Amino acid sequence: MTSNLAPAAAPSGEPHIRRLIVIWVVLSAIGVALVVFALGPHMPPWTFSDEARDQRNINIMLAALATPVLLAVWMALVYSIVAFRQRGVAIVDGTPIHGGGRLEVAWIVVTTLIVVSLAVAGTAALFGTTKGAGGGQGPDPLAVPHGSLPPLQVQVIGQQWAWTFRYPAFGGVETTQIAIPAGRVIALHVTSLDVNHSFWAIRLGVKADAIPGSDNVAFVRPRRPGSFRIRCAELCGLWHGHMFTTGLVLTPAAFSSWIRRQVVANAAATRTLPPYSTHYFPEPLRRAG
Amino acid sequence: MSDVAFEQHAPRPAAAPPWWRRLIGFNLLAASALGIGGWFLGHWVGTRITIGMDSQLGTDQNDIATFMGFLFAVSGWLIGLGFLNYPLGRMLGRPPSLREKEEEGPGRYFRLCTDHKVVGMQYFVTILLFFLIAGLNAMFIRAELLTPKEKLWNANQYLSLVGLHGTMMLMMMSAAILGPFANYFVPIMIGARRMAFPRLESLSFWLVPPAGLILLSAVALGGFPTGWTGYAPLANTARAGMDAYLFAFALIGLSMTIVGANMLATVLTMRAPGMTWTRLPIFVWGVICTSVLMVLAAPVLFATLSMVALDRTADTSFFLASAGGSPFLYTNLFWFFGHPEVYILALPGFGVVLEILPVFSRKPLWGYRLAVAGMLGVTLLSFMVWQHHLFVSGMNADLRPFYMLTTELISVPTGFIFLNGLGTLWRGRIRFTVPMLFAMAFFSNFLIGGLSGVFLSDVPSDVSTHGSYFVMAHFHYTIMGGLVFALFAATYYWLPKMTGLRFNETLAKIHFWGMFVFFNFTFAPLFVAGMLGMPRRVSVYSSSLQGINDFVSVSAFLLGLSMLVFLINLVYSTVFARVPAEANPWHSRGLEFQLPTPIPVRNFERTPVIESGPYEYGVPGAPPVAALGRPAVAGGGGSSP
Amino acid sequence: MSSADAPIVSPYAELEPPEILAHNLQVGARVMAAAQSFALLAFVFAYFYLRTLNSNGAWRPRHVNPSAGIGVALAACLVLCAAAYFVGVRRLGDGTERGWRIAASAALVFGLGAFGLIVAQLASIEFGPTSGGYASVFVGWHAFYAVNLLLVLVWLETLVAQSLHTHTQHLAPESGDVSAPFAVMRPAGDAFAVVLSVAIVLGLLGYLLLYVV
Amino acid sequence: MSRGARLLAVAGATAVAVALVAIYVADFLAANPTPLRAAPAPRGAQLTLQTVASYGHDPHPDWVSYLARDGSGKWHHTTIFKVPAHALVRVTVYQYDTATGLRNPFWSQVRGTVGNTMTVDGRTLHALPPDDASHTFAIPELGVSVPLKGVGDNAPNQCSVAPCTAAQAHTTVTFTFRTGNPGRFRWQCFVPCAASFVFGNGGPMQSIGWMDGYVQVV
Repeated sequence: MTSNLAPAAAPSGEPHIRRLIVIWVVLSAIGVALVVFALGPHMPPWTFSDEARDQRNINIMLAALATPVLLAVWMALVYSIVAFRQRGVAIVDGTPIHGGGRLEVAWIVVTTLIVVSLAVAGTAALFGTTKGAGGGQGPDPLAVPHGSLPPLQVQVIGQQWAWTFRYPAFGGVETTQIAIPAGRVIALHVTSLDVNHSFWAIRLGVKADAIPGSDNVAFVRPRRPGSFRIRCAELCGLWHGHMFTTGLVLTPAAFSSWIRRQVVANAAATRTLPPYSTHYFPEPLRRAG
Repeated sequence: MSDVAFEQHAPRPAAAPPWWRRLIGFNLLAASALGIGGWFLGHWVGTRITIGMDSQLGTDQNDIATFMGFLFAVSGWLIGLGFLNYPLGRMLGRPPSLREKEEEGPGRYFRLCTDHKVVGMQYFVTILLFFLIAGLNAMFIRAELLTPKEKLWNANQYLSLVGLHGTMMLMMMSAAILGPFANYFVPIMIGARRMAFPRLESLSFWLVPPAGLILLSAVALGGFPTGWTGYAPLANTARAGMDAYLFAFALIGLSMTIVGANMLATVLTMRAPGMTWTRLPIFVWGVICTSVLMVLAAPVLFATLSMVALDRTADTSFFLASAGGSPFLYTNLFWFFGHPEVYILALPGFGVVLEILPVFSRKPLWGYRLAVAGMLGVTLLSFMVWQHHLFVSGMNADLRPFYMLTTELISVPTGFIFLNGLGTLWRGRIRFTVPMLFAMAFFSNFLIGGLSGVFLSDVPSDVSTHGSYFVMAHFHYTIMGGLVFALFAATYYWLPKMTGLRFNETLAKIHFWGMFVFFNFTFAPLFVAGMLGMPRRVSVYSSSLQGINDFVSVSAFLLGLSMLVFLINLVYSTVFARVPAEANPWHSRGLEFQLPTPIPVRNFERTPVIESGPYEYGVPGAPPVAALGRPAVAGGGGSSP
Repeated sequence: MSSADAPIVSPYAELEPPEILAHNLQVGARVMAAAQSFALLAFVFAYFYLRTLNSNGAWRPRHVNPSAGIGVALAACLVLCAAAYFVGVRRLGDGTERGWRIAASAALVFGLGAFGLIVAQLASIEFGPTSGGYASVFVGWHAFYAVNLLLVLVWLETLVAQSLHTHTQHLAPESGDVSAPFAVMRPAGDAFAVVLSVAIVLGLLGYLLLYVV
Repeated sequence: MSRGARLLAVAGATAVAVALVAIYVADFLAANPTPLRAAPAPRGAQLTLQTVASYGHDPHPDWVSYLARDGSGKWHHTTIFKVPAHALVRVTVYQYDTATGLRNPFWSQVRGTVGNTMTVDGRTLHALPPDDASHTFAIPELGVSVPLKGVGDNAPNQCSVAPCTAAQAHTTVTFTFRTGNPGRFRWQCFVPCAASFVFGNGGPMQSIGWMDGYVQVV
């Protein structure tokens, strides 16, 4: 695209800069439009939950902002390569510019403004309606997201190498599968029984590390029924790659009947479980024999 | 020791000793023998002293014996190389001396040698070797990922591959540029005859081979499952291969601390007259910043790994939550080292490319002060961002905006480097030499790496990308796309000066284009894989991602082939073709290129007086960097202040 | 100093000029002191982190009480080591070789005493490292600090040995510049003072944290 | 050096490098226990296993381990089993190890077997007291999870060297599960049974060939 401009390399810098800016503005406009309108609707992690939607919006925003920056550097690089290339064996000196001055100041000001505004946007998303954008927040979350019902507490227990789930509101029943009702704020309390794991449900927009002895809370509000994939995202030993399962988002009515079935089916195990707690310090502590 | 000092300039005895006689002494041979013997002795001692110890019973895995074995092996290795002779002599009151260690002949490459140029070459070969081993492991990883289920290697072997690749790369790449090129060229660039602490310099190198070999020994000890991050408490429960990881990485931490201290002292004190801070080559600034990070971060790594080692051997509970410890302690300490480590990898790359761009643009470095400010800014900020690795770990939720801000702020000083690079190219006379191609590719790659880093620094975006292939692609773009491209730029730029031999340019260009194209083909799709939900370090993934992964694997193999091209070129150019290189093949103003090839042992015949900056290309009336007078000859006189 | 064209007579001519060596030592000592303090501060961080967290209530069970007597003796040894050394450095400045040698040797003895006390403490504690976070930090700190102290003392011993050597060196006729070694002695002593004082301050910090508060 | 000598040296170095890589691949990367095919049985296959408290042989004489029996009655130290697809797999486990107890008592319930039951020494059970469990046999991707009752701590004639014999103290657990499509599934034990390792989770618990393995449905 720029190759036809190369022969016009002028001794003064002005036409180069003007040309470069025009190319950049045109390409950036196209690029940003493509990112927002073509890529945006398909941008992971999609819109299955409020949290995923927040993350998707931030991803689109970052991609849209990154595009002009990427193009600016690439275009300047490509333009310089094409326009200022020295062919042949002759060693000719370039224009001795030492730099400094207004361009440096402008660059510093602009980049600082961009990154500070990014941090502000990210912070705003953290404190926005989802209160934490689906990430694990430790035992003291920023705030509880608003909902018509209080959050449904579900405990996620990582262990080598499986996920299990406990529902304190339903007699502390523990299951191998997770199901949650749509449209309600769920408080996931993530913990571990042995080493570090990380609970990652990409469609839900949730990632929270499971750390032994720690209660890591992540909020999520799924928007519609469906299923989601859970994977472990922190290396946890031999079967780390196999620590995946599928979870369900059900309508409230379907959830009620599902959890009732689970209570019955797991009754034998539930009787033996320790009382519900936000974290466990399981025996044997060390060097089991 | 002091008496042999006077014999240095005595003529060599006419009758050379028989060849086998020269193999006896403090050299690699003795070091290997004592190292291997030390392993067995240490293991035996460790087994003896642990008899009756509860903690080591019934595991078939005596961690104390393993550590003792490693400790004795490294001690034997260093004794065999003669590292104890001098300090012991000094402890007995012998005077300081440097005499016996700077010599000629190929034998010096295989023993303790205090010539910084020899250490540079030793580093280059060693780092290259371990780089190739680690790269081969990457090929095996990609071979497994051709299929979405475990097929070639089982889960344990796969994790060990991941750990070996990651740890080996991190260990070796930490010194990839500082080891070979800073050791070789920093003293020359600042007009010094040697480093501030030549013996420590040699020690910093000779710790690297045992570290690499000990890490490889993890294979014989069952591998280790933790990847390069070595997260506790998984590390507490892991098999004996973990001990190898801990010991090897700690050795590298030690080596890094020594390198950093040595470089700092050298640059601060040994600069030639007239070498003001604003005339310092930008590469040296990169080395200074890296050294600061090394000196402050690597000891924390050493202490952290010691804690894990204590947990594994002495049954402490630093990282066991049920026994009063905390896994967060590990993650915080590790990333306090780990994030500066990232810049330990990146900053020398900045230095190299900014050093090379002016030479092949025939222009002064654009915004020298800005570049220095950028590197210093990165250095400072890099200690304040580590918790962005823990955004979703359950850290204090209120801290996240602060670390989000600091992390994003670090892109401001990093951005300076881009402005410097582009400003230097602008209206230059750009020559497409191989080093220049690598340097320009650095900018393209590192740009993508940096911009993807912004996603990871933003908490909401990090929730979906943390721990995924997105992160993996991100840091390969910064480390491989950044550091390794800079490493090859430096190799093509400086190796002709170091060896006195030219590279075959056709093969070099094939290497570059293969590497550039297939590097991008390999890692760009992995951003997508990560975004779509593929976690790191798994050998089982969704079958819908197989297309992406197969494409990536094939590209990775071709990327590996491009490395083979480099290797072939290296062997061909240095063993077979042996075309001599000119003293200044690039018409560079750099002080190192004003010296004859090969560079004499004492570098400069007399201390140079620096009269101008190194990048004054096209500046009317700019004098040469230094007036060197008549060509220096080897073995010329002592110091003149 | 020999000029570029003069024949080499002294082993010291192979080294950099004394002022550069001195400067090297100063910078190197400060850098190594920084590295040393970062390594030890990792344990201080562990102390505060685990103490604040008190995971599972297991920071410090009741029976975890190291011997306070050894602790006091250890702190005293460290203080005396530093004090003796600083007296010695003063003498070095005066040029009083004898005073320096005595004081530096005393510092060495006190340092070795501190090392011995650490070993005695580790051998005599009645709790194991398994007894919670405090016990872990206690064992870890003492082991790590002991090794660090030993390396520092190796340097001190070298200085003492070197100062004994310089005395004999005055008698050596073959060196063109006999004052060179002692010219190096003074900056070496000053440089080591930095490393030693950082090590002692950290040792006292460890004493405060592990025995007092 | 002459050109030929240089060529020879480079060729030699290359050969050494290739040989080292080949050893690395063969002896480490591709090293696996030999897969064992389950004995054919009506409507499926019969898999006979035993667990032993300490294997008793190199490389890890003190490690706890599973063993498997082939059709001829010989015991093999392997944890990779081949079973037919779309079939009933009847598993018999001779349990020679004592109880350790489950970390997560949830796994004390039998899941994923036919009827969600198992038999322990002939008695049909749905669950086990969590503290009685010595190991579990779990294939999470097939939903199978069976706790295995340990022998009493004071039982006479305990086995300490594999393979254990019928005369030694043991419990016998049987259960049946149904396989689906072909594939390779991991199986593991959920009891922290690795003696002397922190949390009981190290060593054999993280090693294929001991307490972990694959079920290959073919």
